[in-house]
Amino acid sequence: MSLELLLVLASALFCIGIYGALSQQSIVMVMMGLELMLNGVLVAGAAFWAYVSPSRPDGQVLVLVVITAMTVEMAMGFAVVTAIFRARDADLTDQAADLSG
Amino acid sequence: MALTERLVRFAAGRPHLLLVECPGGTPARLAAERHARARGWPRADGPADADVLAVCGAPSTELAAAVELTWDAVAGPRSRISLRGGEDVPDALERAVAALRDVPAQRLDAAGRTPPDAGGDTGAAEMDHGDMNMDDPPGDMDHAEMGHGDMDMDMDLPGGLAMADRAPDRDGLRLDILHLQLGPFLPAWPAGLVVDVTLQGDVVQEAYAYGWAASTASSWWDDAAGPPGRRAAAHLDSAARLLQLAGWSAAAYTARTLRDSVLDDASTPGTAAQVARLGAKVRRSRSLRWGLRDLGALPAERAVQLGISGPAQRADGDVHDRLLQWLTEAWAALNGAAGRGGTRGEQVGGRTASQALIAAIPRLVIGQELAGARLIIASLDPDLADRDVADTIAKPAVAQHG
Amino acid sequence: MVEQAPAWAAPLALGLLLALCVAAATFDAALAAGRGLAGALRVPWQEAARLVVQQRRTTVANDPLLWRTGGVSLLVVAALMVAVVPWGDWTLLDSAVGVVWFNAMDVLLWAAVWITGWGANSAWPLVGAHRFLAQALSYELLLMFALISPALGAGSLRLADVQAEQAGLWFVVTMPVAFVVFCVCVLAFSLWGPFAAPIGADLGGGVLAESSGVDRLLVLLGRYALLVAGAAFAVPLFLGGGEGPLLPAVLWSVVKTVLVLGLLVACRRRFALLRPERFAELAWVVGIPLVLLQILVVSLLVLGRS
Amino acid sequence: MVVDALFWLLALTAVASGFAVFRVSSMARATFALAVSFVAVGAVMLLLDLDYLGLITVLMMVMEMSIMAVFMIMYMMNPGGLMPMSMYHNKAGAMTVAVGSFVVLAAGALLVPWPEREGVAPADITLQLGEGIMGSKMLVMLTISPVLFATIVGSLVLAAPRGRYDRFGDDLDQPASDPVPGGLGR
Repeated sequence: MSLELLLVLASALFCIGIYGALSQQSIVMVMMGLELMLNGVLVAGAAFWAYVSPSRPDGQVLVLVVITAMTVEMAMGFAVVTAIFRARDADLTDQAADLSG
Repeated sequence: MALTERLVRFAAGRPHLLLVECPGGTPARLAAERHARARGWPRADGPADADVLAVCGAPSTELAAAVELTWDAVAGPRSRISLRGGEDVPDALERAVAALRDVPAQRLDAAGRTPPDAGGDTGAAEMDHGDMNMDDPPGDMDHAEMGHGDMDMDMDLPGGLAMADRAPDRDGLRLDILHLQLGPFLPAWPAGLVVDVTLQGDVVQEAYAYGWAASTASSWWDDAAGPPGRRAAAHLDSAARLLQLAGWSAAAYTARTLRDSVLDDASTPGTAAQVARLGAKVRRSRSLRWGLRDLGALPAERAVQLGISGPAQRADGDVHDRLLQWLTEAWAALNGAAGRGGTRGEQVGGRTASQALIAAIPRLVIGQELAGARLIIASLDPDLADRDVADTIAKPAVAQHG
Repeated sequence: MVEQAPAWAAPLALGLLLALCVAAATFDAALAAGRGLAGALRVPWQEAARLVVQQRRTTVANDPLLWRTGGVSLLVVAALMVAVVPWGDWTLLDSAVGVVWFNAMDVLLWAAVWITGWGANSAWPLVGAHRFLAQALSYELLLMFALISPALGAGSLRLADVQAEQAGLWFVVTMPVAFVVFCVCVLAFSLWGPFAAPIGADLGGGVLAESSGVDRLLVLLGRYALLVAGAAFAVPLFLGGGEGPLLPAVLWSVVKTVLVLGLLVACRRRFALLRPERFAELAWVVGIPLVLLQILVVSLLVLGRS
Repeated sequence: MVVDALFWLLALTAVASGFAVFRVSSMARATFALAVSFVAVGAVMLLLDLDYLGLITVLMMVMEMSIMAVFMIMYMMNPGGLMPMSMYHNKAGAMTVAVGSFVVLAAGALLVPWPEREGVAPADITLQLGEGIMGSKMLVMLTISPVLFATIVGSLVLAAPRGRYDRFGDDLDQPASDPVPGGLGR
């Protein structure tokens, strides 16, 4: 186990997340992609804490903030999906493309 | 293997008993419960939990088919007995144990069964998915018009299941619905009653209640020729079933024991006091009140409009009130109160008391959660062992859309 | 002073867990029939033998991977909970954050019970599974706060420290509310007694409605194991761990565990089912303010002491 | 040695189950594949001695995935994956972007000269975190709390179908008319 290996693991998770977020049609599945990307960030944060500056709490706080961000993302995501579903009976990104130019 | 054989024999000393009651099978069920209790056999929650399937009473053609489905859902080693009256029960239970211990025969039975994936719908009649949407015309699927990119639609799911349809729910969402048939056989369920429900999540959106034809002449509970304590016993039986469903098995056990001692000899002086004690205990239980309060409220004037008489009308309230009413009336009956009409009430406007109760079921269960609906139905406890009931409510008679 | 136990103690602890499961099942059977302990001694073994030889049911289009995984994981979670419990002066895994460990393992049950209900592909188990999630949302915060109270009192998340802090005055005296709430939550995650709604009779067995044979055995055994784990956890958290006269500390831990376990098992006969939709409001409107008050009291005590 | 073996096992589990999320057809399996990926990452953190954060990751994420499963079942058609179908758009493009960014990130991870480790971890790592968020990083936590509160309010407003006037009518003092009453009879 080394910093490099942990960062490769983090990039692998992050990129699988990118693949999911870009390729999935369902909003819930897109959110799973985002979660997986943040999962990679968790690994990277923990790795930097352990291998770069274990004497300072910054890495740990970063991980804690990312976990919080994940829950916030999830809660808002589900609320938005519910609202969209109620308004338009849709759970797919293609049907909620209001912002697309 | 010798070890398997010994385990099978050892386990057969305490089989789980699944009682399947057909209308008119009340005396057989009571006898079976009594003997099973004496032997310390537990009651099965459903076919998956059962070793011995006891069919109480004579099933009609439709019920016989449902019995077969239930039997298919019982995992081996298994045995099946048919109880017609109260007398043959001890012998039948002995036969059941002997059949469970007969390892070669059980092996043969197991070898002859097909796994459900191969044979299509072989699940239990009352708890399976085979009845999901079978009657909907194919193509009536909202998803088909939604334009899902490169999704391929294939109508038939593996196992012969159909895809769920959708309908608006109470939260303004269009979600999947599921058609489920409650009954005719469920633990603590009125014998022969069938309630077709449409569920969204576990909320009942539509319900149709009807009975499957019975083959007996009249209700055993209301038989005037019976022993004097029969009215009290009938109420204690209903209360025991509701308590069982409400998850208080200890109180249900007491209620069943009292019911049997009332049937043995209603004039024993201590019994009425014991019934009173049970009533006080049930009344005091805060967890029971939390669970049952405000569920299936049926004010007295509404009950009168619906043609309901008897304890359900006199209780003038929710499931909890109806439970207490049964216990109060059981105590009153033991103290010599005559009581009006039958155990479920009187005939009003050409409809028997049980008919009125069945007709009220959809009104009360729509909008409730599945478990709540079961409690409400148990708190009405219609008795279908009445020829009039069986003849007039043989097909879906009440329909209401929530 | 609490030491890491040698590796050979792991099977010993697992054996103790299973033995306590059998004891709990025997006690429950004795209470059920009212025919005394002698009549109940055979019951757990008969039940186990019956389920071992019974065929495993399958249903149409089930999800065997999730179904079977869910069934096993109750037992696994209970074993993992027991791993961090200090038995007297010995513990298998001296985690610096034992209290959080317990909480994390408990959350694994959310997934375990849900996939057990989902896997059968049948309406009743799925309703039971959703009911468990509703119940879990109600009890989880209560459990977290109940776990925080002793940790706050001891100023440490390590169970050994929590246990050591109670020399002389057990936490059950200063934090009775937290103790009661903890026991309620143990009942809730063990699907026991008033909290058996996910496998309730009103759902025809709920999550277990389609399970038979070994699958059912594992879930039922898992329930007892969770009760044991919860009882064992209450001892270092609230009951002073291995503290007691005469007997060695390990034995005191076991004795106290057995007493709490008996109390928990007996709850099954005392109460009717607390239906999750009713429990939710009770837990959030009454329960959470109560435990928060308890934490306030504990904080004041800690401040007053320092 | 043991730690290395464990790390490889956990890393492969995390990546494989992460990829499985978008490969399996059943929503339940997808959700819990993601949960397995998080549990594996939590265990990697335990290997790095981050006991508290590792367990918190497991706790939060398994809880979140269990709730997510309910939403999956609600909103997805065919949640059991019984019917063969695919729900992708632009699969090839997404794969190209993903592989491309992985190459760039992994090359960066391996080639950038990362700084040497400075200092050693304290004896009580959880205490370090606690003192961090209550000390030097207090501002971060102070910012997060209104965000969390706003999330609670915002998601309820978005998701709830009925406001309090729907529940209570014009007179807010009378008992609420809910489809299923709560346990306290309010």
